[in-house]
Amino acid sequence: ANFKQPLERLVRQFDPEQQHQIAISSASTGVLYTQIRQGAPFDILLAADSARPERLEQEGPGIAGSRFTYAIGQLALWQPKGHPDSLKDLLDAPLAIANPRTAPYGLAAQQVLKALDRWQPAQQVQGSNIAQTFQFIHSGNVPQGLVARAQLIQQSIPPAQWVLVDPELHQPIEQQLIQLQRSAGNPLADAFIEFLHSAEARQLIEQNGYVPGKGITHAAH
Amino acid sequence: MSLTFAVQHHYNGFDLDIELQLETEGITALFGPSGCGKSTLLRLLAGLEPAQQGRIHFHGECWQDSQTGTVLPANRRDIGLVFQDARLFPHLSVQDNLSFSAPYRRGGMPLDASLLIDQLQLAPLLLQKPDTLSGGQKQRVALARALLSRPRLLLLDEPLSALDRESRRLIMDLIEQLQQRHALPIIYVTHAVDEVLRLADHLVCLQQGKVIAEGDPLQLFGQQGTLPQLGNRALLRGRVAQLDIQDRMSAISCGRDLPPIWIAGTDHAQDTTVTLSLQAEDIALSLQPLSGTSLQNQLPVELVSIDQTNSDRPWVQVRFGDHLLPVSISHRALTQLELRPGQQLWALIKSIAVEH
Amino acid sequence: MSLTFAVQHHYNGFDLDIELQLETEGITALFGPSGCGKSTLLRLLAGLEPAQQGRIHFHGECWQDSQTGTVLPANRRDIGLVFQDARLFPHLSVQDNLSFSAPYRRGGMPLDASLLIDQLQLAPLLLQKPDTLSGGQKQRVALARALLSRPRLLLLDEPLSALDRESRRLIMDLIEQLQQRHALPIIYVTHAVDEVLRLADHLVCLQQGKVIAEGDPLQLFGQQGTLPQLGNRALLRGRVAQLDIQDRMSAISCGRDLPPIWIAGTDHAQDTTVTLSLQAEDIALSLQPLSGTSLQNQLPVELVSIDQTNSDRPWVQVRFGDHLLPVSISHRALTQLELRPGQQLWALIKSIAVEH
Amino acid sequence: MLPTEQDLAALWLTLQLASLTTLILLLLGTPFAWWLAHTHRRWKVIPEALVALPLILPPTVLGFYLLLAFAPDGILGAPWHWLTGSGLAFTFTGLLIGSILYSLPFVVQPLQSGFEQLDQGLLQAARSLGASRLSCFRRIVIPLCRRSFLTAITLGFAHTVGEFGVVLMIGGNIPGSTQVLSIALYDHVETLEYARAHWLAGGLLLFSISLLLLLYSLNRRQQAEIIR
Amino acid sequence: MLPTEQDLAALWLTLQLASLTTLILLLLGTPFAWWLAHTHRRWKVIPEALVALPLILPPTVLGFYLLLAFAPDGILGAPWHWLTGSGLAFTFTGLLIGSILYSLPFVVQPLQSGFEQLDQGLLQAARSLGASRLSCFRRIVIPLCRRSFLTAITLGFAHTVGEFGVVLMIGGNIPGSTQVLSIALYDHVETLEYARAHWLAGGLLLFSISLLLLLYSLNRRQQAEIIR
Ligand SMILES: Nc1ncnc2c1ncn2[C@@H]1O[C@H](COP(=O)(O)OP(=O)(O)OP(=O)(O)O)[C@@H](O)[C@H]1O
Ligand SMILES: Nc1ncnc2c1ncn2[C@@H]1O[C@H](COP(=O)(O)OP(=O)(O)OP(=O)(O)O)[C@@H](O)[C@H]1O
Ligand SMILES: [Mg+2]
Ligand SMILES: [Mg+2]
Repeated sequence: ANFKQPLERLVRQFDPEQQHQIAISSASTGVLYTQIRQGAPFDILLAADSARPERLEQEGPGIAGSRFTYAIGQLALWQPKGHPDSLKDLLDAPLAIANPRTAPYGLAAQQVLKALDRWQPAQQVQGSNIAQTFQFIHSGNVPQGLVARAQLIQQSIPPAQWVLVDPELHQPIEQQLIQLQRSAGNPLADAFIEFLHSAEARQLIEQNGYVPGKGITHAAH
Repeated sequence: MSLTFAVQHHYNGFDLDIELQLETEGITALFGPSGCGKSTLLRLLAGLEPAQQGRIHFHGECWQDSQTGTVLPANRRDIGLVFQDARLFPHLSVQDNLSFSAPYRRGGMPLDASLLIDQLQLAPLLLQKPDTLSGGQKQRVALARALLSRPRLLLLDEPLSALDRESRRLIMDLIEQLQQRHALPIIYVTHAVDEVLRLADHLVCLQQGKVIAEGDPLQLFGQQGTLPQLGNRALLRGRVAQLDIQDRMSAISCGRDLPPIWIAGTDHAQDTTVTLSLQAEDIALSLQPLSGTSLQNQLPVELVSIDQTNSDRPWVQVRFGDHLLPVSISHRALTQLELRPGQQLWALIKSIAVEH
Repeated sequence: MSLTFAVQHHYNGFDLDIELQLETEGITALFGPSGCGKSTLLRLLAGLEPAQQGRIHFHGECWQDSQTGTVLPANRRDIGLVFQDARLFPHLSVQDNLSFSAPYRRGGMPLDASLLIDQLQLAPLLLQKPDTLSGGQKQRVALARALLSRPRLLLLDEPLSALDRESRRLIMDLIEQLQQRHALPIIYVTHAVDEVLRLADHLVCLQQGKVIAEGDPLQLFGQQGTLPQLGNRALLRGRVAQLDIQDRMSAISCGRDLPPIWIAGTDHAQDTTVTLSLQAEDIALSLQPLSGTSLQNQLPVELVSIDQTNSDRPWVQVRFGDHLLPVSISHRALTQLELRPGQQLWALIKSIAVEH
Repeated sequence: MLPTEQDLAALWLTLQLASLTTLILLLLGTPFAWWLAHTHRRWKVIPEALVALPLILPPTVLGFYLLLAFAPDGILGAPWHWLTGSGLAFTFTGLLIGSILYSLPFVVQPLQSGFEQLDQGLLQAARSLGASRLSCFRRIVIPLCRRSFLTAITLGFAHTVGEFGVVLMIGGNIPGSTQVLSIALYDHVETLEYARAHWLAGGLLLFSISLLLLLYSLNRRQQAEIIR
Repeated sequence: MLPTEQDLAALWLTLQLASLTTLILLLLGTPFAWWLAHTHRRWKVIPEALVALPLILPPTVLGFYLLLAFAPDGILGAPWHWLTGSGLAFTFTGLLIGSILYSLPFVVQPLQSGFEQLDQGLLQAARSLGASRLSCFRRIVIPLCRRSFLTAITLGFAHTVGEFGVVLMIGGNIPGSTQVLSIALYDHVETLEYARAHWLAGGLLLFSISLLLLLYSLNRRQQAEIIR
């Protein structure tokens, strides 16, 4: 879900005259995975993580080798009422993160906090996905939280209020896509994936607050 | 009508077991104390509750037969039922309650609605909702609703209980007319003796779910055996033998070589048969005929029996022709007149109610 | 009791406007045709519906006063109300219906429940649910429920309409006892003349929401003016002057230097006052005293007036002492006896109903 | 800010779904409720309890199980596939079935309680006047249980409009075919498009409240008639 | 496979939430429904319609707006903060308020229809026998509207148990304080831990159905008594 807007932009750029029928069905990656397992009529899955595309690849619905990282999410500490310079500025107050079990950003946040030895579940408010986490803070119910840089940019939050988290502190938040069996021999699908590799696409992804993926090569491990 | 049935029905604490052939045209009165099973019987006949055991046949068609397991649903029996509690439809105006049955095909005779509404004085109520009606108004609406449903058989469960004497008299006339004009068979549940006297062509006495007496009211009234309510009254049937227009009186002959009984009024045409009801309290006895009194009827009678079980008022039976009349007199009269069976006496009769 | 009220209430199509001071101890009968406003009046008195205009005071305490805007809620008025439709609680057994009011503090006299249950023959029904009761049974339960609620004022709305003669007689006795033993004031709505005769100490006649006559039944009965139902009967109040134990008869004297009237039975002790009800149809006239008849009462009377408006039965009034008796005789008797006002006659009275 | 074509499509789809669901539920639920209200079977408590079960599970989870049932080899999907040759999941029919199942209790239960409070004596009277079971139901039961039907309709309809967990799961949020308004709205919120979310929510509320107001005013008129 | 301690905590929390919500809803909803059933005000249709509104919005969206309202400067959060000094969001109280709001129609509407079908004559009789308004309600209205209350309770309770969109939003999934069963279940499905999902769902269903069966059997006994 969190990549929906960038995706819409990508689609618009890929197909300015809208001569093709490209429908975006957004939901949490878990839901989408379940649906695909049950034969949902999808051609390409842009997941929010790498785990579920891998599973799909192993379990069959995904076309082997079509998997690659189209974007890497970046975690940021956001304090609407402050101007943090680094994670040192974590307040001793409730902290909003995404649910580590369901959301990659949550997992990353967990890794970061553990690394900093600031892991205090009692003080954490978990959103079931990164969007909710953002809303917790945005609505003013939580003073701070670890959210996606993409969101901060999308909502044009003044840079003073947030600081990027050192990517070394957590596993990269790889968002992978995988082409599904259903799309076999669907030129449009192939074309779109081609397009995602293109420079302009990567640039647009960057503008939306993600680090563009490094291509198929990286996806191997 | 021919309504023949034999039904058994059991509630815990109450057993109903009734077998009847009602061949009579006209009005059959169901008479009996509270809780004797009158309403239950009507429910069974109407098919609102199938009898647990038994069969019901109306004009040859089978309404229920627990052998074959056939039960004709209530709405297919074309009966008109006036419930003891009116059971008007609360969401419908009086008007709509009355016309409720209009859409349905029914076997009976259609009546003139507007006329009936006038006769039952419902005109001012047509737009009211049932919950704004008085008890008697509800009852009248319920009656009208049943009558207008074109029934082939009318079941009335104490239809006049909530009405004043005037309305009751009016409605009894109405019911009788209906019965006669449309030959509509009616089963009429009541507690009131006067309604029985006024309406019943056939009388069925119930007690604790059983028939204890059944037949022509003339037979049932006046004999000690049956229900106490009926004992103190004799019904005589006779024909109008003579009309005295000037004095506005009619002579009723109750049998050849019997002197006529004079009644007030000349409403009944020559030779029509009427029923006279003589109450034991209204008859006095005299040793010789009297003159110079306003008593119009002095009947030669023979004393049949004297019954002194009732401490206060000894009970005397006298024979007038082959009619038995109950007479209730005082002990003192008994001793003064030295009454004994076989004696020839004159029965002084002041007032005579003419039932119909 | 002292229940004084002046209430106005309007429904579209009906206006009620009644002002009464009911000072009398005892039973006040509300008498009137269907739809005249009896139940409405009871609702207003009970406070189930506040009167749109007016005031109600009971024993000095104010139940309603539309000036000051005070309305005492129904449950604080300690009235016992028997509705025309029984309104038993369907989810409670008869037993629980009867004991419903037990938890509440009420001003009236507590009765012996088990005794009352026997008197009303409810014992076998205690465990039944209302929807399994017969009409009459419902009505009896409703009555018992109200009586057991320890009311200070009892409002009965046609409490006997669904009952047979025997039960009615029993319950009327019961009500009278209650009234006398506990001095429980009762307002009694009815259509039935016999209930009025039997019970009423005070009579209020309603018509279309207005009081058309009010007072002592003795005055109201027998005079032509009032309701037709009351016209054909005279009520005489007298005291028991003599008891004839042997013949089981009592002599009632209705005024000094008047011959006594003999009635059957010796139930009433010497010198107690009783009310006799003489029906016009039960009185005959004779030019001279008679002998050798079972007629026990031959009263010297003077003919007052003759009214021939009723075509069939001329209507004659005779004076017995200072009591006026209505007599209905035939045209023929009128001519035969050459009756005219002022004439001295003998009134032959066969049966006399003793009301109480 | 104008509604996007997508939003309108979603709105239209939602209305179709909600009305159809309510309609079918009334058709199925009424006889069922009637039976529940009048049978004296001991075991009737079991269907009674089962009716309420769909409520217990979180929508998404219910949807998840429905998805399994809808699978071509699932207990629902298999027969359906055999009948129609097509699948259930991610189709409008699938959504319909899901919504019906999920909104069942909102229709059955109010109706049942309405029917149980009904005065049987009136039905007897109607029968004795010649009304068949059916016209008895039409002319006595429905008007006297009007309010219960109203409740059933309101709850059933509103709940179908708002419900999205099930729909999201078995529908697959496919614009034009299974993306109903609730999901679109959900999307807007999830993707932080607040402006559009507000707009959509406002519109939805406005629309619904006017619908409800209409419904209730009609009912009130009726009622005013009934209670003099 | 045993339930994790977390699951149990969630179960316990869910029960608390559901029971409390139902209880409070009964306390608030009954008088409200009574008023709706008996007032003759023209404008009563407005509250009538408003009651149903929470249903219209998708739970998460409703939750989202609640979140805004709960904010320290929100229309609910501000006064609450002023009163208690603490926030509403991510607290049990917050959850409670959310659930109450969301389940309101399920309680109010069945009760209202029950009250409207009640025979006023019986209330008059009870009053005339000395029953105050209150004991009239206790001894006549409640037993006669038993089925409506049952419906209200069932729908209210079950819906609170299953509902999770709102809870997810305003609860913040804090184990032991706001993580209810529905969310745990959702998590399991979300994270593809099907085995545990099945187990939990099964348990939840089993538990609920036995609860409902108990409820209905009790009701049935009562009823059997009432209808001879
Ligand atoms: N459903 C029922 N369950 C149990 N007993 C019942 C049921 N219906 C009627 N009874 C009993 O059957 C008997 C007859 O009832 P029914 O209504 O027929 O009497 P009734 O003759 O109409 O009396 P009334 O003149 O008072 O109306 C009563 O004792 C009543 O208690
Ligand atoms: N709520 C109401 N709205 C309109 N009219 C009403 C209402 N209640 C009673 N009425 C009318 O008031 C009149 C008197 O009704 P009420 O019930 O007092 O008569 P009643 O004397 O008890 O008659 P009955 O002896 O038949 O019971 C009737 O004409 C009735 O239609
Ligand atoms: Mg009866
Ligand atoms: Mg009345």
